[in-house]
Amino acid sequence: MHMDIAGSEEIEASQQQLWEGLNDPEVLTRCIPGCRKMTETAPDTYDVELELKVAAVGGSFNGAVALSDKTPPAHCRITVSGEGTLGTGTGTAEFTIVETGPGTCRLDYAGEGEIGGLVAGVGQRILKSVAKHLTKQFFKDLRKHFDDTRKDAGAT
Amino acid sequence: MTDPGRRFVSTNRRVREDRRFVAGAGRYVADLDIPGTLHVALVASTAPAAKILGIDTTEALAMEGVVDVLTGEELSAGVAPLMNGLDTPRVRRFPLTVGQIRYAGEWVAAVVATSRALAEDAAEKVRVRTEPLPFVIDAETALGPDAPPVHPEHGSNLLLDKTFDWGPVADDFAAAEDRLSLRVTWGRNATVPIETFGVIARWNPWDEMLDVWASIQMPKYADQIARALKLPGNAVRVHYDVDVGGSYGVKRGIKHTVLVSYLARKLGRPVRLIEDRLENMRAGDAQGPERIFDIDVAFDRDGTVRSMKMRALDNAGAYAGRAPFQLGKPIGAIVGPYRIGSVQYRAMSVTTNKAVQEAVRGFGQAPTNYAIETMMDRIAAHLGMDRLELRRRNLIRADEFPYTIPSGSTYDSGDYHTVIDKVLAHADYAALTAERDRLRAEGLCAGIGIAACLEPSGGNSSFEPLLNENNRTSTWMEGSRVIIDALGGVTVTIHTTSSGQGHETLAATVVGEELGIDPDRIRVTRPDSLSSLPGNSPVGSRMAIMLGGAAARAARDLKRQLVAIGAHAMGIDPSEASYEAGTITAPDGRAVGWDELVDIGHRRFHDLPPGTNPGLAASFIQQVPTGVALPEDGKVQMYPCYSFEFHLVLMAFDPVLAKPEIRRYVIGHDCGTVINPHIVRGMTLGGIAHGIGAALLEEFTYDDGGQLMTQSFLDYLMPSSHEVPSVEIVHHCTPSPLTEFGQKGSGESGYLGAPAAISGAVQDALSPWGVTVDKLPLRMSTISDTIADAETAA
Amino acid sequence: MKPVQFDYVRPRTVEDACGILAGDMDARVLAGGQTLVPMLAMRLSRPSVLVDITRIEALRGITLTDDTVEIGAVTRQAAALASEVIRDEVPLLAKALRHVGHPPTRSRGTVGGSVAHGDPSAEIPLVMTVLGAGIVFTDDDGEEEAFEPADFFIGPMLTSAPMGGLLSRLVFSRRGSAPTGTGFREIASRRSDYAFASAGAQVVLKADGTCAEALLGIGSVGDTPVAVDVAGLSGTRLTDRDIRGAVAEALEDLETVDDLHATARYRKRAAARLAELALTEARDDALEQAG
Amino acid sequence: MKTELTVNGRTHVVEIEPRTTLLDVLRDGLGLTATHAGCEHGVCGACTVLVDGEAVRSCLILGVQADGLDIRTVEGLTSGDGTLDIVQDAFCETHGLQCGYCTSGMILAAHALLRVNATPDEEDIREAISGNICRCTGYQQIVEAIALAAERMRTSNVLGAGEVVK
Repeated sequence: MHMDIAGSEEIEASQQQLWEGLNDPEVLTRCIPGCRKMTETAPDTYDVELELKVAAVGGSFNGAVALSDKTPPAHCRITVSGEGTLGTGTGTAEFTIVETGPGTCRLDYAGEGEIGGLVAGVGQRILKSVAKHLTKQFFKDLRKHFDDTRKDAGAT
Repeated sequence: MTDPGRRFVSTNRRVREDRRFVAGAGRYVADLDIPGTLHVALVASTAPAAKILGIDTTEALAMEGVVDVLTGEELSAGVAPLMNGLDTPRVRRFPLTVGQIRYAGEWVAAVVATSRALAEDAAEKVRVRTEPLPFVIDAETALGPDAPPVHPEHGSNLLLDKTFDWGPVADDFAAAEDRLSLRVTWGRNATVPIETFGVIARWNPWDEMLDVWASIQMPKYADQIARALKLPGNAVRVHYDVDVGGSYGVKRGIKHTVLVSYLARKLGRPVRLIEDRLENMRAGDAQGPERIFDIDVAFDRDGTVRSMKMRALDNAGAYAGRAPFQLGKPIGAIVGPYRIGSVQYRAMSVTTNKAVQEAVRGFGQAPTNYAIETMMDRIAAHLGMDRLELRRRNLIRADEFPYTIPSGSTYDSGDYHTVIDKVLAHADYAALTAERDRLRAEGLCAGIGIAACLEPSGGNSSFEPLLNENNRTSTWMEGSRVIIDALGGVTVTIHTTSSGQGHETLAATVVGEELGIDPDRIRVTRPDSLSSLPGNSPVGSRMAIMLGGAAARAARDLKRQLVAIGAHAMGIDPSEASYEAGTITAPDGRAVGWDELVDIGHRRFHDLPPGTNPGLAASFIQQVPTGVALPEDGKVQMYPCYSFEFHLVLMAFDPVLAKPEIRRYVIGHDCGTVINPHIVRGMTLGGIAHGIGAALLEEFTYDDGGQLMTQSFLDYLMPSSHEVPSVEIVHHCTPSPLTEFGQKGSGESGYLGAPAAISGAVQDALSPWGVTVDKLPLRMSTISDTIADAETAA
Repeated sequence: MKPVQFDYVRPRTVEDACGILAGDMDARVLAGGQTLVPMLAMRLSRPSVLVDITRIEALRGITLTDDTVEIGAVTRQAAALASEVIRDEVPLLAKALRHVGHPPTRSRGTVGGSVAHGDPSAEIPLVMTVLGAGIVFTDDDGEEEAFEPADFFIGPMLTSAPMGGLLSRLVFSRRGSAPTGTGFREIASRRSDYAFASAGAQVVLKADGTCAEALLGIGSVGDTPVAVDVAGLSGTRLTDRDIRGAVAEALEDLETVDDLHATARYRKRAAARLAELALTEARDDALEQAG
Repeated sequence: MKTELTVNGRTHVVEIEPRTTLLDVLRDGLGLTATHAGCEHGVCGACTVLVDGEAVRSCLILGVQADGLDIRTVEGLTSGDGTLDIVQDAFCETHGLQCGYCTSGMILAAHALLRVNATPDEEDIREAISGNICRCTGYQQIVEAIALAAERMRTSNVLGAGEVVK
């Protein structure tokens, strides 16, 4: 099942901070919904383990994430592929970070994915919205990360 | 409808099988409890096309209860490829994928464990490493020069492309006053029985015997298993005393059977595979025809149809199997009930990355009937003629039978005009039309659909040599045996499984009729395949004709023996003796009764007439009545008998919500002599329900990513009691001159015309907007969007 | 189709149930099971433990207070459908319940379970949305938290249910003495399928026969059921023309989704048609009461 | 998990894995194979049984949930001596079945209806079986069977269905 995902998010972080965050496996592990572990297997290439949970639906997912076409600190492409108990997923997305003010920037993203297997065949009714929800969750956690970083910086 | 000369045939007797089913005492394959049985769960591919790089079974093998994990690599080394009907030797198919995945859901590995749940647990842990390959889903795309090859070894995606020219097509087109073209599309639906396919296999190494219990409806089943497993034919024993929870064509299961049989031999334990619904939907290899029809038709302005060119492009899915033959059977009724003088027919089967097709009720006839009937409606619309009048003008007349159609089949009998007149009278056609117009005036979309269709019956296999010259199969027989035991009880045997068609009732009725004894006193059994006479299973609406014929003829032979014994006992010539209800009577009134006849037959051999075999047993193997000829010049006698049905439907719906509702459904049905009215009625009503599903609801839909979107009953929509209306059946009987009682087939009735009729009603409802929807199923949103577009355009 | 292994507990009190839920992120509530068990069978749901709440007496039953009707979460849909209290006091719910699944699923399915799953095409969440009914959660300390439908349903099968809390009851306002008409319509391929679009409406009439209040909600067309503003109908006589105009205006920006069975634009037109039909039904119902 | 199941009036204490559905417990645990698996996800109705007199899908109840409930299957309609109850007999009379696979569920759905409605009209009957998919009959002969059973219950002095089921 094909899915397009695109949007823009305002983030309270500088372009450089956001770039670093998006390239930091620790940050990503915290923000990718259900991410248990990211292991670097080569430069800009990671194995990921996810435990996805959306309401009553849940499943594990093992995959690979690769970053490419990097133009720091503004642009990169991310490719994901893997499979798990719910089925398979592959996708690719382009990120562009635009500075919109002092300490704020905008992340434009656009990508597409393909879902296969069980969940494509029995869950298509809710799949698109779930993807939207997970994306929202990701940005919520990313914002929280920068909020926390700021608070930590303020405290010290 | 009872023939005065008949005591049991055509009478409204109960169906004997029903007793055990209402008591929950049917014996389905999943009900069998064979000690020590292991359970299989399948590992399904998620990609529509991929190269298999490796399969890691280590983790799965270490799990609780797991006995084995089988891959295609191992299996294909031990078994022969599955039967391939077409002449495409490089399109090879094994139960488990070998090397390359060809559709999403395809079986990659089989996990064997002590319970189904544990097998499923382990199936999740089988790791399949793959490299994606390009894939193709759409039949027309698959024909393109750049299409990814589904079977690279085969060279193209075309499995079959045969053009037949029957009669002076070019001349008729040149001479015709008018012509038109149309395209209609039949969506991929199937019969989807409520029981999935299931099979249990047990190997006994000391007897060297493979026992198989399966939910099966498959000609040459035992032969195919033996061949694939490289076993002698007499080492495979298929148990026919298994009840089958519905089939209507699709319960073929060779791949399932070869898989579990291999495992049973390998593991030395009985092994069973009962598909779960997900396995059944995505890889049961039981999806039906998916067909694009392109038609050019030539006709005169008075409505006379002169000639038709039809191209049928069928999407066979990932492997060939027998399913492409479904392009062949319709050749036997390619002009429907009409006098069309010449036909060009191009049959094309293309392979794609979808699940494999299987036979579905009618074996390709329902889609073809839908195309022909839509064509007739279009001609009428084009000429501004009444649709009924157009049909009447072209229908074969009662005095023209037997009638040979351009493709070589001779229709046995019929009286189409009378059936239609009876239906129109019953329905009060004028009132029905007025009702449609009243509904339209209320602001609803309303339409009347009609369909005049044939049900070719008495299935043989003529389409096989017609589409594949290397296949010299000419026909299919069916056997039955009748014995009278030493206590005078009568037992009839059936040598195949049944899936709801009431064959036990059929056999008992005709034997009872022949012998003049109460059918309820006759026992009907199903021996295993090694104890059976040759037969070909209930396909192609053939059992009333073939099993009915075999059982009746065997009983007649027994009756002849009884007459000979009785005559001999009375010292008269058998020609002087008469038989009535088991008693032989001489012209002078002397009689020998049943008990006496049985006693002589079983014990008093010294009283037997010379040359008579002791034991009171008779067998008969029924040949298809129209014979054994192979095709010549692309022409062949397809099925022997032709039943007729005429559907008349009134539908209405809100133009925005567009939920088509059936307001009235009348069908005229003529299948010759009816042997059991309950059964024939049930077949017709059930077939219509099935046709409603095909027309409005059911489709195996794949998305652009090659994924099957309808893997569950939440998305594959079968009609419920709300969607199927009460149907009025108008009977007519034109006996077949070719069969024992004048019977024809009825197992596919209803389904063969309902989709055409329902589509016709919807198109009539759309006619005020001047638009049509030419693809089944007719989805509500498509109908509504089409109307909305037409209104916007206006 | 066998579920993964899990444990099963059947607590007798809300406190016990909440305790288990709070202590295990992978614990799931099992009520009627008519939605959850299929997900278990397909292994879409993989809980560590199922907490069967159907034998907690405190969660069962229909209670009438001075101004509310409270429905315990594990009250069976069939029981709610048979309830005279619901028929008299929350007539829109009574109408909608007839469309929930079919008899064998209503006999097991619970009213609360349907709400907790937040299926956008489910009838009960739509009624809650139209009427602004309350969704009450209880935690292991017995603390209660109430949600408005608009805040509770956030996406398909996604809700704001608090972690470790248990949906304990639904709270509906009792209808007043003024003529109160209701209408419920939905459209699907088969009568009991997930609807392509659904509409619930309620209108209250003044003594002079004009509209005092009109409520409308649309379900099945997007991520959640939505309440639609048709306040403009207040003061009108609810003529066909009034209704058509109000619906057209209210649904102009309605967002609808595409899926396998129906296009987004079909859903949008169908929603409008059903909204008109539901409002018309509600008006006629109210007028009949008014005599 | 130890569970007390009362099926057709007999109480069984059985050890059930929590993940096992009532359907599988009946068939595999108790050998009651009249209840059939069709879809195992709650749509087709083939596995319908009566729980406390109401039709429910046994694939949508876990065996452990059925603890203490009163479960009836088709095996419980008669004593197994070859006599049929009124509903079963009516299905035979009208040939309200073909392959027999959905039949157990249909008959129990009919019982659930007739227990609460002695005079169902066609719409009532169609609603009562709307959750049971039959692929063979097109439903008409089933509707006729249930109407016939209702009529026979009303007009005969044989026990009503609700009483027969015990």
